[in-house]
Amino acid sequence: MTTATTLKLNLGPQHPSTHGVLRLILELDGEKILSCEPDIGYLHRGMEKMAEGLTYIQYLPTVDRIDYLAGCFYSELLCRTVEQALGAELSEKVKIIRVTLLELNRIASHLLWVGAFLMDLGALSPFFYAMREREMILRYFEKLTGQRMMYNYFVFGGVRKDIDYLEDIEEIINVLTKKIDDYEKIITDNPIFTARTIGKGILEPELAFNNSITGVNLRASGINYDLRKTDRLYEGFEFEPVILYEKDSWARYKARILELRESLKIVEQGISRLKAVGKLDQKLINPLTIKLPEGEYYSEIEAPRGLASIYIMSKGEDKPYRLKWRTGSYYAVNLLRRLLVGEYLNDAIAIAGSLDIILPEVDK
Amino acid sequence: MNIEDIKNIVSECDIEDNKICVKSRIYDVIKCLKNEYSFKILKSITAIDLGDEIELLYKLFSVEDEEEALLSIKVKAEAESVVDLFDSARADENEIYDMFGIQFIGNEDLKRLYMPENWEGFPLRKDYIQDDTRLAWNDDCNNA
Amino acid sequence: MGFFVTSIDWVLNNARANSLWPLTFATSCCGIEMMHTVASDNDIARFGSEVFRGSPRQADLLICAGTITHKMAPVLLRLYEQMAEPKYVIAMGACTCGGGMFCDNSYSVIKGIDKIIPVDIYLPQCPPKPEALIDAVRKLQQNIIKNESILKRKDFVNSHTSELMEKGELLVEAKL
Amino acid sequence: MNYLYHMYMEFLSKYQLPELFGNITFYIIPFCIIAIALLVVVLALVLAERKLLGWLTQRKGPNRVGFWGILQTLADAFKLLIKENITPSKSDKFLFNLAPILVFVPVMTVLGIIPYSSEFTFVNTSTNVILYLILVAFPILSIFLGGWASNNKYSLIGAVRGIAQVLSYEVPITFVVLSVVVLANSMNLTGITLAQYSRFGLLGWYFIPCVLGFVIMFICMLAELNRCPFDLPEAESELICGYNTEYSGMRFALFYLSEYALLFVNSVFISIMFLGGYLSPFGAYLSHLLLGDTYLASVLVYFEQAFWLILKASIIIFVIIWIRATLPRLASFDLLKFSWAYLLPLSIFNLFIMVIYKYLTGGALCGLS
Repeated sequence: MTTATTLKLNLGPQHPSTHGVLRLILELDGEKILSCEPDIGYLHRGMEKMAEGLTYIQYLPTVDRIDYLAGCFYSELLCRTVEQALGAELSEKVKIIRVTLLELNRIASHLLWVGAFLMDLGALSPFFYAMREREMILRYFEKLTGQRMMYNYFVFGGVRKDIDYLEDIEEIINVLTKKIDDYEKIITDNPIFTARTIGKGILEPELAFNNSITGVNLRASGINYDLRKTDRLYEGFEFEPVILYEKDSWARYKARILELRESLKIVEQGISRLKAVGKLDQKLINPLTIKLPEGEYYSEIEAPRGLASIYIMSKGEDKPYRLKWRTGSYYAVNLLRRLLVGEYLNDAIAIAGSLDIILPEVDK
Repeated sequence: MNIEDIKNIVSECDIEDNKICVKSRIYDVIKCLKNEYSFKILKSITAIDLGDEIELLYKLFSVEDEEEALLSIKVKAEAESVVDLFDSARADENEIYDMFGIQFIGNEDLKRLYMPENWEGFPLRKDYIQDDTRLAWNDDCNNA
Repeated sequence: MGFFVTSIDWVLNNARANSLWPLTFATSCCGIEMMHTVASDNDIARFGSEVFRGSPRQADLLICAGTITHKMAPVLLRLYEQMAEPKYVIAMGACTCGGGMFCDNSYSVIKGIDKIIPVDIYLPQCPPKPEALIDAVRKLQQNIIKNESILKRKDFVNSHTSELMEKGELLVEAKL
Repeated sequence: MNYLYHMYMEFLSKYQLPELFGNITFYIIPFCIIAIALLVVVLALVLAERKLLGWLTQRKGPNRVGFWGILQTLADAFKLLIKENITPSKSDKFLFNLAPILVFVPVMTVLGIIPYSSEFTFVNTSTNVILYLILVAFPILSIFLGGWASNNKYSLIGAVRGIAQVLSYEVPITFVVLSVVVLANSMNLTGITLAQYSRFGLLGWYFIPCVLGFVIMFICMLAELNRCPFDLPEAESELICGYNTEYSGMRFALFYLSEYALLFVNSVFISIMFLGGYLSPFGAYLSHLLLGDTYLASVLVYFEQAFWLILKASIIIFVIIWIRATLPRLASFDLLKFSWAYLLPLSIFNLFIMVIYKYLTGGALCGLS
């Protein structure tokens, strides 16, 4: 007869709150978690190997799928690396268009997170409200690029076509500014919400550094590290990186809400600047003849889920010799191993949700 | 960051572009960088298959000085693990083990990560043949 | 006899068709569009399909939303087997229909879920819009109302599996 | 009930049917009425919940089956009936099959002791408040049985959560019910209803003196029903479906049915305890006011009483659904702490206050009754 006193619980890969196909193998004592072992790879599509067999322009459309909530960021990374390698300069308008769309995409991504996080906590309506606003942004993207999620809008040297329908973005800004207040009204001070998030899942800066956590999660632990501040693309835009010092799930929630507002500000600036500059003039790189000179190229960007970076090693051919993506969520999953130990099961779900893990980014 | 300090640890060390190439004892170098120069974040470990050997790139980052350090080491089939120093290395090393088949000495729980347990071959190696004949349903076809 | 069967069929088929409870099974991009289909603007609840069940035992419809990889395939098969009859499958997205953009260059993506489980409705696009998913659900409903009968159900199920068996394409869980 | 019995017997004797036949059918017919009414109520409740949730989240809700979607839940019920019943091979098969039936029986029984109108109570014992408390706590045992017999870890965790939750929230309920019993001087549901009668209608109802008890009772009711924010035993985002994860088809339908039937029963009970049961909120009944002292009015008044009761229950149910659309779920530790640390002392305090109030005023606001 066995006298096992712990329970092994297999959470996922098909589970409503793992946001995709994450699998957590939990060891429980009652409902207390003794150990947590993430198992990933259920969505591994071999993006890095694919790059070695495709030319740059062939590879560009697939890049959006690395992070389906904020595909723009990854196209931007690839475009930027190729542009830097070939020494192409972006025109002023292209830069503004890119920043505007990136931030709009970040808003869409954070909105989904707000809904999904509250869904994890058991609240129903915020999900629907957030999705309603997200739908507006997706509709706009569809109008502009023809696709709701995989835009394939940034190309080497510029954008596919001139930006249009600026009044739609203005409406999005107007609506969202009011709606974010509404979210805060029903969520932020809700006693059940605060009881479930304040003091839960505390991420000390040391632990965050050790686990290579970046992005909003790091900033909610009081570290001022926002790549956008040093990014040359964001030159001329005024915004404040959101820094909170509470370190818990609530801070991560609040930081994302504040970041939504900051992003709205950037989009607003982008629109006023877009109106000022004239027609789009850009010098596209001929995609059929792209050959990166031999060498190694590296660039990074502040994606919604932390630092995203790309590494390309080229041997002077039209295909990369090796291409490596670094994504934020991948390290967040690894952090669960440390963060969930000692928590109760339903807190664990909330903590895992608050880190904003998205599986295609983890599995690539 | 002072290159002399690193040279004290490993004598064979040279700088290409902005990359510090070492031949051995990567663990000690990274430990030194972490403890004495506050490189607290290991942004990523990248592996590149160069044909006969595999290059590992360690990208370290210091938040206080906003400074980056890029370390490179070329290995055959085994490498030193830095799991003791950085938790995040556990994920990176596991990924490299899965994709390139490199054993990290000191990392206890290396396992297939992205691929199923019984998968053969290491996909990101250059000699990996991408054929479907080993997959279950194609086996059936061949037998029939 | 025939009259009774048809009238019973009519009632049962309509009940089945109008109460397709989907399984929350979203692997990637298409899952987000599936969420949008539930959300306010598209509202799949109008067709009675908003009751997303977490447990496969209670679900009728497996909307396979997103890429299926070799590691995921046994899970998908098990989920399908855990579902209670009658069960239907919508292959949502190009990846599930035939590999999509990962068809030729990826080593780990399964080129179409019909190699693993029988599929009722194929819905390509990458990813399909919510309207397209609603359309797929409507098509499935019409299919159920028109073509199903309590007398034929067993053959219908068997034909799916035997066809795949003949081709030798049915993925056996133990083998991978 | 005696009045109805005599009328029924007279009706039978007209057609020369034996008395024995009457004695048997008199108790079977109401049971059938209850069973059918229960099904209708549950179907309506599920539809109402889906429609209301749709409305609260800016959607339309089901609207394709039948006019305005009213047949939607009927379609669901039919589908669940004809769906395959799976018994997992590693489950305890006997208990697994027993649990859905056991969960359903007490819910059906408890419907018999509710006074729908002054002449329509099937089982009228002098202490049916206690009977009610016992019967309503019973389904949790079957939930535990089902969760344990499924041999599924999620079911087990859900079931254990359910037991812990109901155990801790039963205690404050008992104290609140005790305070109402003290106020009404009766342990009979009809007695409690009648004790709330006053010329000024709703001013005599017990939610006015006993507002604290009303709130406690409402909160505990949410917990006992496993409704949001206390829906831990079937927390969708944590435990897939909680205790009924392994159930499919008809057996799942029984769980579903009893859940919503319990929702109805509990709302009715709280209306009886605090909102005057079948009493009219205006003091006098509308049918008496409109039709005077006629025979038609004396018949209609029974239906009117049932209508008031259902209306009060519906308002309670609406609030419950509204809460579901608004609040997140409590953490399991906070849930237990909330009951033992706050609700239990408060309910004892409430009982204390009510005893003093009763001693000082004699049960009602001065001179109201």
